[in-house]
Amino acid sequence: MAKVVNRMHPDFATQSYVVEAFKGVALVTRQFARNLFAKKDIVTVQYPEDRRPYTPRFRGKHRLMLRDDKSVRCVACMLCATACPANCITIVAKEIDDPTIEKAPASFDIDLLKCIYCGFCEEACPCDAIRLDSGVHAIPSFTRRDQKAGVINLLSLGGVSIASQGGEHRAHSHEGTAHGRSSGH
Amino acid sequence: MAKVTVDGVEVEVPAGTTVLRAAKQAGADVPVFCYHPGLTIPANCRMCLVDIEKAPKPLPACYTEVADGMVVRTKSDKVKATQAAVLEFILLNHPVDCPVCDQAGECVLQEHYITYSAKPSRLDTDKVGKPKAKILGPTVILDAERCIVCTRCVRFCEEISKSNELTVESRGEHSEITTPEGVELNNPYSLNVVDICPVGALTSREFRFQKRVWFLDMKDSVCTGCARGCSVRVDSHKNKVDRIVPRYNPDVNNYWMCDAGRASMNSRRDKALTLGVVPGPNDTTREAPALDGLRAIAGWLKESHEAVGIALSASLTNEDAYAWARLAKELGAKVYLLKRAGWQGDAILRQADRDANDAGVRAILTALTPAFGDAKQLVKDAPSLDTLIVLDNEIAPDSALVGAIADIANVAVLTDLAGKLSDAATVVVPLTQVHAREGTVVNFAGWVQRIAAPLKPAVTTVTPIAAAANLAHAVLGHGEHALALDFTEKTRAAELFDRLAAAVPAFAGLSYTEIADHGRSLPQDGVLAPARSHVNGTPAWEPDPVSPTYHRPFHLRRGA
Amino acid sequence: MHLVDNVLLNIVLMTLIKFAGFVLAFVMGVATVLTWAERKYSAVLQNRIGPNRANVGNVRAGGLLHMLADPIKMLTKEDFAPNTPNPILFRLAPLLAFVPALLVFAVVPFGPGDNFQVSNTSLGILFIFAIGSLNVYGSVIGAWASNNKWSLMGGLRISAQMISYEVAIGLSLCGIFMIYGSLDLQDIARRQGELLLGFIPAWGIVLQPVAFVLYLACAIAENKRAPFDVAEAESELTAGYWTEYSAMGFAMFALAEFVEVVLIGTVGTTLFLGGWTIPGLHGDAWWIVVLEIGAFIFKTLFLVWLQMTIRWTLPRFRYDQIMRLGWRILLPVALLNLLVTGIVLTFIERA
Amino acid sequence: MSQPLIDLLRKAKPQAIQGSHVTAGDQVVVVVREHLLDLATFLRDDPRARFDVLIDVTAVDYSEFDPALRHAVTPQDKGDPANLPRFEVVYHLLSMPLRHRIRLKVVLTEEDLHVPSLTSLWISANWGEREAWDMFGVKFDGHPDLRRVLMYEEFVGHPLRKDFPQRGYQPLVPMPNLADYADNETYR
Amino acid sequence: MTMTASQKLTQIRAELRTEEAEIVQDKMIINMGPSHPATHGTVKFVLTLDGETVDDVDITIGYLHRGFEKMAEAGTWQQVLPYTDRLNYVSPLINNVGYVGAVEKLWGVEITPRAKYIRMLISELSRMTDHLTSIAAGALELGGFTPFLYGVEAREALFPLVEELTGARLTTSYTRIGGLAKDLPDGYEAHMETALAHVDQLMVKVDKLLTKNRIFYDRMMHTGVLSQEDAISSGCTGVMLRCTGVDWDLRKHQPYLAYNELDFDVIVGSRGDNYDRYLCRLEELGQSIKMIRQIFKQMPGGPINVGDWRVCLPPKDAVYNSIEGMIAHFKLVTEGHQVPPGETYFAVEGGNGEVGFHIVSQGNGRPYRVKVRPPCFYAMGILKKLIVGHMLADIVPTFDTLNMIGGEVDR
Repeated sequence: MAKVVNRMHPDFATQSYVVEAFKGVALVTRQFARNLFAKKDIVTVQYPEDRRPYTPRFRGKHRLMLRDDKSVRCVACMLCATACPANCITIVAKEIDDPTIEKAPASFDIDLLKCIYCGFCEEACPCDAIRLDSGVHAIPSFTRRDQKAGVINLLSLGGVSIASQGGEHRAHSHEGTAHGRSSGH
Repeated sequence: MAKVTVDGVEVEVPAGTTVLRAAKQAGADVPVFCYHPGLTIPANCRMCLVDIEKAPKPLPACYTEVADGMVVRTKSDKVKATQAAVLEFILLNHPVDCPVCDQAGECVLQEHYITYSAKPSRLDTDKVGKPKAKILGPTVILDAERCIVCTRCVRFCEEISKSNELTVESRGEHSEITTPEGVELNNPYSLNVVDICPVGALTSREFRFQKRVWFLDMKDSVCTGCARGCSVRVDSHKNKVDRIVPRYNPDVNNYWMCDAGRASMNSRRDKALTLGVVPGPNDTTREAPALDGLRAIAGWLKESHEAVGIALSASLTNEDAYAWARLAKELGAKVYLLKRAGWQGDAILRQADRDANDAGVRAILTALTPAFGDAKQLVKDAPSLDTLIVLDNEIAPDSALVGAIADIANVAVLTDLAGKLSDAATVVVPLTQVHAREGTVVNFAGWVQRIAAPLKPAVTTVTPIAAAANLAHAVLGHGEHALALDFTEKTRAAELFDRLAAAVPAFAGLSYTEIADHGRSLPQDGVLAPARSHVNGTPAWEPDPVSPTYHRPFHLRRGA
Repeated sequence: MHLVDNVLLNIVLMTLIKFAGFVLAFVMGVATVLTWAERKYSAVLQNRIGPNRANVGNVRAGGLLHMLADPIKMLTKEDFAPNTPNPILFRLAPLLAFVPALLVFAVVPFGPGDNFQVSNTSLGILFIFAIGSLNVYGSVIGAWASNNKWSLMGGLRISAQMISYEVAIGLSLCGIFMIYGSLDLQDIARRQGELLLGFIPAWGIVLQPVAFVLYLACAIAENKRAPFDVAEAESELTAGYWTEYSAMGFAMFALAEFVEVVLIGTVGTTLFLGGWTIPGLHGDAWWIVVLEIGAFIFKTLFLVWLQMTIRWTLPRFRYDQIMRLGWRILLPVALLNLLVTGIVLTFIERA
Repeated sequence: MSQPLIDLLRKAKPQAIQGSHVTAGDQVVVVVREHLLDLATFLRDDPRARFDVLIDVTAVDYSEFDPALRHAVTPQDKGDPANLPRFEVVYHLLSMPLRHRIRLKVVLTEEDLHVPSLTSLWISANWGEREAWDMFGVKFDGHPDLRRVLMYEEFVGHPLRKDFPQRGYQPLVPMPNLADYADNETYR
Repeated sequence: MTMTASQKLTQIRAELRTEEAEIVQDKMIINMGPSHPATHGTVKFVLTLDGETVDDVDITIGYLHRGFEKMAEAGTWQQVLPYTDRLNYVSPLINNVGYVGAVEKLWGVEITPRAKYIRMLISELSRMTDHLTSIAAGALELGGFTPFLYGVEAREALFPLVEELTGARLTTSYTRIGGLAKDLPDGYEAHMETALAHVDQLMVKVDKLLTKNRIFYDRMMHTGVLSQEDAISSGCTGVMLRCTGVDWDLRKHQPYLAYNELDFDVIVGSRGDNYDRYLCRLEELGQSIKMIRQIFKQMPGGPINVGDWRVCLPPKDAVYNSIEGMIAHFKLVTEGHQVPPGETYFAVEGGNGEVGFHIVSQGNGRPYRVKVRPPCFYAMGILKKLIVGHMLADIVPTFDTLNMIGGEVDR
């Protein structure tokens, strides 16, 4: 059953203005005194000097991850560019010699001005190559061009991802070739 | 005839039909990998196993022939379990390669897995390793790990190209497609193995890593590489053609297409002219957009259009040829039909005549300007000509012709590619590149097809139709001559074709819309053959069930 | 304290010194500090820190430098003027608001004797009313000259509101005059130094508590501060009569408001809180005088604080509710207060 | 699937119904335009229906919809849904007392794009229909104030039609001439 | 003879001046908005004022129109999700829930019990931020800056929780078709409890400063009175409807997710004025706090996503290490969710009322049509009735308690 709100019926005290005004003054004065002497409730964060810690899930600036041999994890599969609702990712693929990897990005550009930080690229990445967990939030610049983040820029925040991939987890059990693929039969 | 019940639907098919075709006729999709309607049937992938009543085990639908009263179930639990098991088996040794595999997005393995299994892996051992990125020949690269050994490519090389380069080596899970020692996959049709490969084992070296297929805009068009006029699909993205693949058309090219055709279409994309040449002051020349060139030509013609020659290429579309023939008629110009240099034809698809529309242009000229000459005639007439306009200079680089042209005072070449003739010309007008021009062409056998325009034209270029209209307007003015031309700069090819069909007896009765995607035959002796329906259920009319356009049009599966 | 014999010089010099000491140093000082204090105070009671970014070198001084930074900013900003048919009035309006607010202080006694009053006149309170009511012209003219509908509406509201509350404020103070029998503020202040029954200070607030509340309400309304700030109600009229003002024009209006806050404090102190008197402390000793001036300042600041707190506590009235409050509640109560005062006084006199 | 409302309508207003089905738990009725007002009034007032709220009015442009799949959204008693015309106006009704919902649809051709307005029955039809007019160009006969609501008056075209491009530019709105305003009674 | 523009202007001014004497009786037409302090969001009231009284008003919305529905047709089903964040941008999570709920309804996907509970949790969390915004902004617009900041501080106590869960304060994009992006983080319940206590404490202060204050209730009571009849007929939902005494809450009366497993009250008013709406919101905050505590108590375990890889992306481990997971992942990302052809309408109880999504699918990876039924849109339709005849200043509280959110109305 619905609950009807308790509508106040004004009595003389409330109608006289003075009583409630006095109560209000008392409340804010108490709050003032409390904050002045105890600094208990002040919530302001002095932004550039102090920063509220970002949560681990915070979606900040993108970063590209590295393999444990310090090569770029990205293989230019373009799933991030496909999943991106803002079409801010532009990748050009190139062929590399390593037949176990075959493919790498020749260029990887993110237009940070278009990006909406939805995290879909991170979710779409099948290689754990792009992540938004850098915790970098404000990325100011003086020109639009500076807002185009390329591979070098994105790697600068990077880290090594040890997520196993492809047949990697079998590589440990299978000696010899990288990615655990034996070369013959 | 035999009556078959497939999933409760009863169909009547001729005796000897396979269950697969009967199922298709009944509207049931049976997944396949190895089956290709243009090749022999090995039944080795087991994907098409269906449940046939009274049969103890599921049978391969592609190979089993129907019997009267046969009851087939393609969606029973047994079939589903079998399909899932086959997929699991196939995927056992498949590498986790989708991110680096070009086939991803149009991969039948992906498609079938998600449709018929979508179950997690139970594998806890190693996958079998095989060579990756193995170069098979100048055009094709092999990733043996991805191969599911359907042997489509092997059969293609045996049965179609008859070059027998490919073979299967070893057995069981170690089976591997390979070439014999010292042989490389190098035949004029080699890229077809890439098209028919259901997975990403065989990929094109040229297209490799250029684009992800789901970005591509796909348009049906026609190859203009030779007089065969293969039906193709042009895949482009961001106003750039990325690849050409054959499109099934039983009346022209079946499932196939030659490598040179793909290359001839592809090679145009980087070289297309955007700026032409016009004479500047003091014997200089400068680069100029199309309208400047047309203005210069109009200047000549306004001075005099007595001794004017107009040379048309036999590769032009019907509409372009029609527009220029009309212009020539109004100007009273002499018309010449020039040919490209031929090449070595073969018995499969390639025609020795490289002009895509020789039959069409000839028919139009015969109707409109019956007194047209050929290249030899042009050489002969050259001294008497003041002005020569050449449309499309991809014609035979004949030294006699080049020399003859040098004697003519005013030579203009309208082209989308620079060539020997344009080098000799005073004025070069950049034509809109081929992939941005619509039109129709007639192949050597009289089959009319539509060319699509997947790309956007460069603003500095002009289409032949617009160029003709522009010149007519400038030279002949607004008067009755201009009105006599039944087109303007804005006329689309579709409109013009219908007028052409009314004006040229050889095209009588055709209409642009009815040509549709697979084309129509020119009327034979004044009789128009009925248009063939896309889906009429006859076995002969059967696209490759593994081609990406077979299941659902790709652009419908994902937002364009 | 007769420093100079020449009477004329005495008067002029003393007036100037007193003016400088009281009005410029104290009133303007407090008003300036208020620009900072109000922001800081409201911040702290709202669980914020408040302005603290203005700095010289690395010295921030808790934001005190904003008192310096704000005028500099105001002086250097573009003084935008709308396309108005009356540019002269537009420029004049802030002055009209600011100057009367300062003039009023001429008659406020901030210590014992004539030396601590710029000008002693026996009609002090009437002078305050007379000059104080000129204030309305500044706002109304500013509103009208802005050539802006929202400003105009603010101006209309303000004129009605200020005139209405003039009546109530006048009547609310009549009780004080009746009790102390004088219009001379110095006199009234001195009378409040007495003790009733030996321990209760004879302050106006004790003798006329209702009048004090009325006075405070009316005075805040006169000053157009929250909760009576309908004339500049941000959410309704954008910024009302000062919408179009920027730079120093805006600063003058704002400063006038702060000066009036001090004014309400000083007048309220003089009339209701015993002025400079300290209960039970009399004498001419210099330390007593200093204490008394200190008491005056303290009481003024208390009232200033009270106004500030009210401003940050209460929401805003609606325009018609203000008028209703003024005419239907404050005015009758003031009259009633007068009646009761009169009756009581008559009885006391009889007795 | 239970379909009490469809059954009710089929019995009470058979001539008004062009088709009906239950999809994803929603009861859908395709209404003949001429009977829309009648049917809506019935739905609002009948004690078995009591649709006191018109929750939403919108339209859909089916011009790019696969005709072969049209039956999934627009049921038809007679004829093939694949041949249905381009536009549909969709009404969502809610009955708070009986706690049920229904969807009404009216199929319209582009040339004849108008339906009777329901503003006489529900206030919410006013803005809802204005939006449908704005976005699709559906005219509502008898609407008291059929103006654009989301776009500005000078906007050209109806943006949610499928043939309206995703990208493009609108002509700039010219600066109003002050003289026009001076002559205009409203803007004095 | 042609006049220059300035000559013409001078002439017009002169004419106007001569007419000034005669037009004293005229009403004033004034534009309130689109950029006016009270029109948070951007909306324009073209007011005809008779003194301070509103004689007539024309409400113009659309200043924040971004073509949500048109854009939704361009992407995949999943790519619509970030757009829904930007509908009602003070309670984005409810929009997320509503949108994926509609897709799941059309697809016939039944999500896991845990996902249901987490979706309820985020809905209530968002409802609180929504109501807090309305209450706080209302106080601000009536000149009460202190209660505004207390209210915003309370909201601020909740946003870090949203961030902790979703990775963003406002652009959450948290739900997924068939489940959720991520499970609850560790220690979430404890953080939530701290925040709720903080909110509770602040709301007591706001309550003390406002509810019984005569200045406040004088402005709220008997202004913006909406009759029950009008509220129903105009399609008002949520607080706008309940303030008139109509007992209707989708969570109670057409329960979705697992709301029927929760114990809570529907809060209704009695008069339908601004004061009732304010009180309803205040009371619903309390209900939401209560519900969140219940949700944590009853939270079931298990997965958050349905196991079907055609609906939900496979777990990352499967994607990285098995071809099966990789294929499923690829298919879903490149082709989008293959929602079967058809259409449906699904509504949730948003901060302001019924947030409905009418979606049409063509059976491919992208929506054919997505129509949002924004609660404020229809409430804005009745707003004219609430403000005509009242004073200019009454627009402010009325417009506030209606709680129009530009992103949602204009889409």
